[in-house]
Amino acid sequence: MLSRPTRLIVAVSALSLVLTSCTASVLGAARNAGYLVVALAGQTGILDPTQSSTFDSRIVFANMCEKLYDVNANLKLVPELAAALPTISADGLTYDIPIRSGIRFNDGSALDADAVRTSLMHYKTDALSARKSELKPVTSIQALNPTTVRLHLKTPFSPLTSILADRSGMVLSPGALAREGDNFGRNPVCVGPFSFQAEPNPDEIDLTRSPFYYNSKSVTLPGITFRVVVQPAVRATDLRSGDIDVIEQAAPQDLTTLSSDPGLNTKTVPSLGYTGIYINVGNVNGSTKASGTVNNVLAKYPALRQALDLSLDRVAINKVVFDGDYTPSCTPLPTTGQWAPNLTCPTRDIAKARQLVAQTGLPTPITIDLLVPNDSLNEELGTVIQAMAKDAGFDVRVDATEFTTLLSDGASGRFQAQITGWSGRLDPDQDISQFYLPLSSLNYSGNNDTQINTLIDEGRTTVDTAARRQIYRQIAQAALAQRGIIYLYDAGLTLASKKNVTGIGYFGDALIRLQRASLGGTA
Amino acid sequence: MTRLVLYRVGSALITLLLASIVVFLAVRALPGGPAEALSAESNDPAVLKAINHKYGFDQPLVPQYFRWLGQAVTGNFGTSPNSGLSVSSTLLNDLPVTLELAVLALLVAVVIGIPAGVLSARRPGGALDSVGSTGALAGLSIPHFWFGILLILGLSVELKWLPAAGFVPIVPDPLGNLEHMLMPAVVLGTGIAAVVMRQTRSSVITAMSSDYVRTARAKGLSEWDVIGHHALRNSLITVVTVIGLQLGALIGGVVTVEQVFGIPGVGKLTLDSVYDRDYPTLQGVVLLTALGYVVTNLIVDLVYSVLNPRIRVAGGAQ
Amino acid sequence: MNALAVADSGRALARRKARRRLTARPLSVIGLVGVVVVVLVALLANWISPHDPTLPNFGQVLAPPGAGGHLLGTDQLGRDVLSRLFYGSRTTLVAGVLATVLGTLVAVPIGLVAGYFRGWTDVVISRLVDVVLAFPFLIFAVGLAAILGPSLRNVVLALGVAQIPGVIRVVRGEVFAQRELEYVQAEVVNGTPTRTIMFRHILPNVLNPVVVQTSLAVPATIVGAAILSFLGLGVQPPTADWGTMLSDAENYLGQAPWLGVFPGVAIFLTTLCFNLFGDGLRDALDPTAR
Amino acid sequence: MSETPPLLSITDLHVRFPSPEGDVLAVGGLDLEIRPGEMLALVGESGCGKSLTALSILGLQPPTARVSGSIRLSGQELIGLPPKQLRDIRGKDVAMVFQEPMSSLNPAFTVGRQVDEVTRRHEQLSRRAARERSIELLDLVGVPEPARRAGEYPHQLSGGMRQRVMIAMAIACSPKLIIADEPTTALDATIQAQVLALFEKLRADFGSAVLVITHDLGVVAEIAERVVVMYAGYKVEQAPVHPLFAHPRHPYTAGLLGAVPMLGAIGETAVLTEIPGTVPVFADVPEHCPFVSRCARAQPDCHEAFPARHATGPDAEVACVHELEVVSS
Repeated sequence: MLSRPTRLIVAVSALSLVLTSCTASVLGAARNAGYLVVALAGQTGILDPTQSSTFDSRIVFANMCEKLYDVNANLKLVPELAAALPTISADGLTYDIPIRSGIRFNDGSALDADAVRTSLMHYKTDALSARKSELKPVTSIQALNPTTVRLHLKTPFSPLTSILADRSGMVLSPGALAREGDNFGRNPVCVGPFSFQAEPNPDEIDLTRSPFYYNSKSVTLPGITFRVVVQPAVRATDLRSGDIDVIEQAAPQDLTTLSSDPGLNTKTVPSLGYTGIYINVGNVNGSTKASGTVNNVLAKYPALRQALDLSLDRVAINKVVFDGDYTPSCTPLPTTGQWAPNLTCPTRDIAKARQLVAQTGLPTPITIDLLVPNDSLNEELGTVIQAMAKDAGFDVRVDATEFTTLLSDGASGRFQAQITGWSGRLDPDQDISQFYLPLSSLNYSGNNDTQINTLIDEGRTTVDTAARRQIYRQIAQAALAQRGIIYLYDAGLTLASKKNVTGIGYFGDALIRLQRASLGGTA
Repeated sequence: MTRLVLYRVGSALITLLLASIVVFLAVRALPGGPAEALSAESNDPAVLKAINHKYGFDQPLVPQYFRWLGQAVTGNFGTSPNSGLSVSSTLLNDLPVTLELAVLALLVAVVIGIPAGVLSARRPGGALDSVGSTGALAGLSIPHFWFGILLILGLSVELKWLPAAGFVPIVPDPLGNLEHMLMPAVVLGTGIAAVVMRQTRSSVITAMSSDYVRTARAKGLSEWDVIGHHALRNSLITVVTVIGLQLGALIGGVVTVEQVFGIPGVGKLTLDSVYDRDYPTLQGVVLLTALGYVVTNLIVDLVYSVLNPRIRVAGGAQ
Repeated sequence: MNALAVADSGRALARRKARRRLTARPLSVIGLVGVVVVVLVALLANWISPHDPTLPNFGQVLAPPGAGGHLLGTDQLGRDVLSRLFYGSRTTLVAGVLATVLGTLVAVPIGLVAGYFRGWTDVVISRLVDVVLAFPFLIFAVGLAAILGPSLRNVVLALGVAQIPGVIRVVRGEVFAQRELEYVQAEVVNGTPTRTIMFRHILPNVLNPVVVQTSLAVPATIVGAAILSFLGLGVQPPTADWGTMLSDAENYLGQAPWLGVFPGVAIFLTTLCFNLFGDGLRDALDPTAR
Repeated sequence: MSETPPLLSITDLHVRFPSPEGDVLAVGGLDLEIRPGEMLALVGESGCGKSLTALSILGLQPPTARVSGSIRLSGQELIGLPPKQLRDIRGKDVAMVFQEPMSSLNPAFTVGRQVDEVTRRHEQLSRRAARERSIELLDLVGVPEPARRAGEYPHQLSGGMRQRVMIAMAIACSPKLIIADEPTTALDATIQAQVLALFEKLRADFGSAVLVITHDLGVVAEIAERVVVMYAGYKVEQAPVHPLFAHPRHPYTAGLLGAVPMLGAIGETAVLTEIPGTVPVFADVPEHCPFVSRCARAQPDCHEAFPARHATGPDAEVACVHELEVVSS
């Protein structure tokens, strides 16, 4: 016989447990048997290619929203929904894109040139579109016939094909778009091996195999569950304990354990992006306002920026903070692949750095306020920079700042120096122009250099790849000399998966393509 | 009595209303907004404006507040600009996870705290009491996130008995779910167990010197019947009260425990929504928490005032 | 006057008794000794630390305890863990004690006013206290850090505010009781100014429970500070701080588990000693409340 | 002294409270006998050790108390008896009725259940049988509507009803001895009379001996056959009730009697004789009369030795050097 309070406790506990399991059963019933579980490192945000601006959304889109173009394992552009690479007019102002026929959206409707036009127009005109700046040079879009789309450009714009190999090239089901409008992300419909099934909460997305996919024979997985697991250590243990089949962005600290685990495969690709120290050289009152003279010793004395750079040992930073798994870098461009500038990065030279500091005649130590995101790895990075710069006469105050505050400070120009990264894009222009052209929203540094601005324009209008490579190499050199951004490293992006998961497409863009993946054998 | 109930309910409503105003204003005091957090990699001012317009964040504060409040009382907390999902459905999805964690933690607290309190109370100042009371102080002193790290080090990294982190839904895999929830529940429950133990101990000690316990002894009842039924039964009322008032500690603990063990519950949702400047979600979570706090207090208050006259006369509780 | 003198000597007697009760309990004495040790370590950190706590040594990272003259090993940047522990006691004590004291100083007058005037004053204050209590503290702290930036000052601010409602409630309750007592009624009848009654007559009589509440709040605040640091809202690098050390250690648990152990032990023991001492203090000052 | 062997015999009972500030001797060498079926009253001011004596019989003294001497129930020594055996005696052979019927009943259980416990414990009755028995018992002690009352909580009953419940619990196993500690103190006068009448009736029906502990001599006069007077832990006088009331020998007894409001003395202003001072506390057996500090008749020799007890009549004795003389009527 239980006393009343005891009964009460038991009853409440039982009730809560029943409630818990009921709710869970309603939402998370065992409907996802056989699904591949992929852990993402960050939330995807709204699953609408129009509005999306997160890296992880691109991993989900890679499996349910095909694009006009894609890249192959060598990061070469290949047609996906387009039948071939665009035919570009001699003046570079007209792009004719042939569209494949017989392809259906995941709601069963047919893909044609008109659908492509609708999507592109939506990207260009929708108020909430994050694609606008990418498609800015495109002035009009025509569906010449059901299988050809013609784009008219204001000026020649070489990155366009690459841009159409990313979110701007995703074709949305016109029916779904008309129906959902701004809420397209609640139930996105594109062409893809998998179709959107459910997003019960911001941390879980379920995709199911699409019956309408043109190549559905090659798709073996019944579906995919993407689960957001932000802490790298948790991702790693979840993979090892068996709850999750695939993880992305394994942390350097976990890499030894993961790669020595006989049940796991790992593959690391260098990021297309970079991490660097953004220095406020001209952002007076906002990145989209005209640049000017800021009250920052690092802006006033370029020599100090050089001294700061020379005080840093990129190799040692990589070794200490990232277990040597990342790649030291000093340019916005990738260190491998066709756009690699192959420049020699400055090495640590304390004597030179001291001399440069002394030449400014400023009293040492020179105080620098460095904003870093407030997670332990970035704080560690800040601390190492602080220790290295100290030898050259700098007093770096590491100011660990909550991430959104850091971005907000960056955009508004309320900072002296900050550590920020960029996830990288296929075309080098997309890794450079937004950060160097005046009035660009991501130009936190307030860069405005005539030479670089001209070179960026030249890069956009030049068609020949070899010529462009030279141009971007020049930009990289100029940027390295000016040091509005002191680039530090390119992250290594490691995918780790269970041995029984085969057929994952994991290329240099670090997206996870699961169209040909299968869960075979025993775990 | 009716007057008292009305007064209490009225106070609770005022508290909630004030809390809703505070959270509404506080989230807007954070640097950056949902639009900025949302478009981290594009940051186009026109888009920011459009996002703010779509969700009504560009409206004057007063009508914005009342519109939100009007919807909130009907259970509609709006749409998260971050995920595009309805805040209510996200809350409903995450709440069971946290609820399960909380219930398991309370279970741990009760299962450890009450017997330990009773054993300590049997002989105050005795060896068992010294061990129990010091243990309770240790339980109060141990930072739970560190306790979590220690358990992970010991039980997962070294012994490999339990998964270090993560979450498995209860339905396809109840055993796996329990495996994942065990350490977090123990960690979260320890601090509460200490409070429960101390309250049980002091209530049972008070009860042990009461007349009715003497009566029970005089009837020839066994020690177990005397302590386990007569003394504990009356102590439980105060213990239950104290457990109710632990809700605040529970809410605070949930955030860190979910962080350490990577559990996707309300605690995680809360932190995420601060970081993402997800106004509607953050407002919803805080209002829900405040509601939980206010309702618990209201129930404890009312139950207590109903029970109190009788208890006070009986000398069964302080 | 006479009555006051009697009350004074009564208080002195009570203090003597309290001191005896406190020192009669070995656990309280252990707690007191522990607290004194932590305070000494904090004061003497400059002299007793074997190394510079902020000086990295990239050639010797993650050295296990005992290696290369590092008694407790080195951290991910090659800094001496023992020295960082010693220096870390400073931020811990500052956060724990300062926040509690500041919170109490703010709360006591408010509690006095609420308890003395009652009526609308009390209703308004009580509702505000409820709102603070109903508002999830961590969210408040995280928000504060987002607005003002993470720093020790803001940790103290957040924890201090968190302290206020509890103290207000205690003081208010005590004043309620005191106000009914004859000596207060007598002063009211005599026309003694309200402020004098509140601060000269009532305040000394409600101090004991406040001291008890405060002494027990210090350990809770220390843990709170550690949690905030753990979430990345604490001191700025490279300042040594126990909570930050733990949060950094989380990435290295597999390679260097000791990094996750020592700072936790330090927090735990410090908190335990404060709790033991506070518990003893409560029993000594207020033997009925147990 | 008597032909039948005593039911309960207490010899040389000492109850001591050790403390760092010095021991307190709460009961010092008490001798007491209760015969089967007898109604004995133990009287004295509060703090004189009478309740403690009663609690010591069942081993219910506070945990800090040290009890020595001998307490025999039907020849069985109770002091030092293992707890298990002592528990078998409690409630079965010896039952107790306490002073505060409200606080002595557990507020969290129905009264029925609290009565059930006794028979379930000692007679291994089933839950149902125990409840039937409890309802009979409640009926027997005069609780109206016993079946309904059994399902009620103590706070729903009046004080008198509660005390009846206590008594029902006490008689549940027809004990040989009922110890009633101030059974009527908390009740108002009319209820007092009813409860006392109930005791009389039960004693007649069950043949249980009753030890009534009280400071109320009115109660004593009403029901007791013999009276033992205690002061400061010592027995100072013992006598059958009538001789005691008529001719108190000990000045303390006389003082107590003077403090009794005389029932039925209509029209007369009953002047209560207050005994000045309070009951002293001794660390050990004093080398003087324990009452000397408050005794109006104290002589120098009262300060010189602890007074020995001596017989003053059949079944009567007193411990006083200057006892009051009997004025023959």
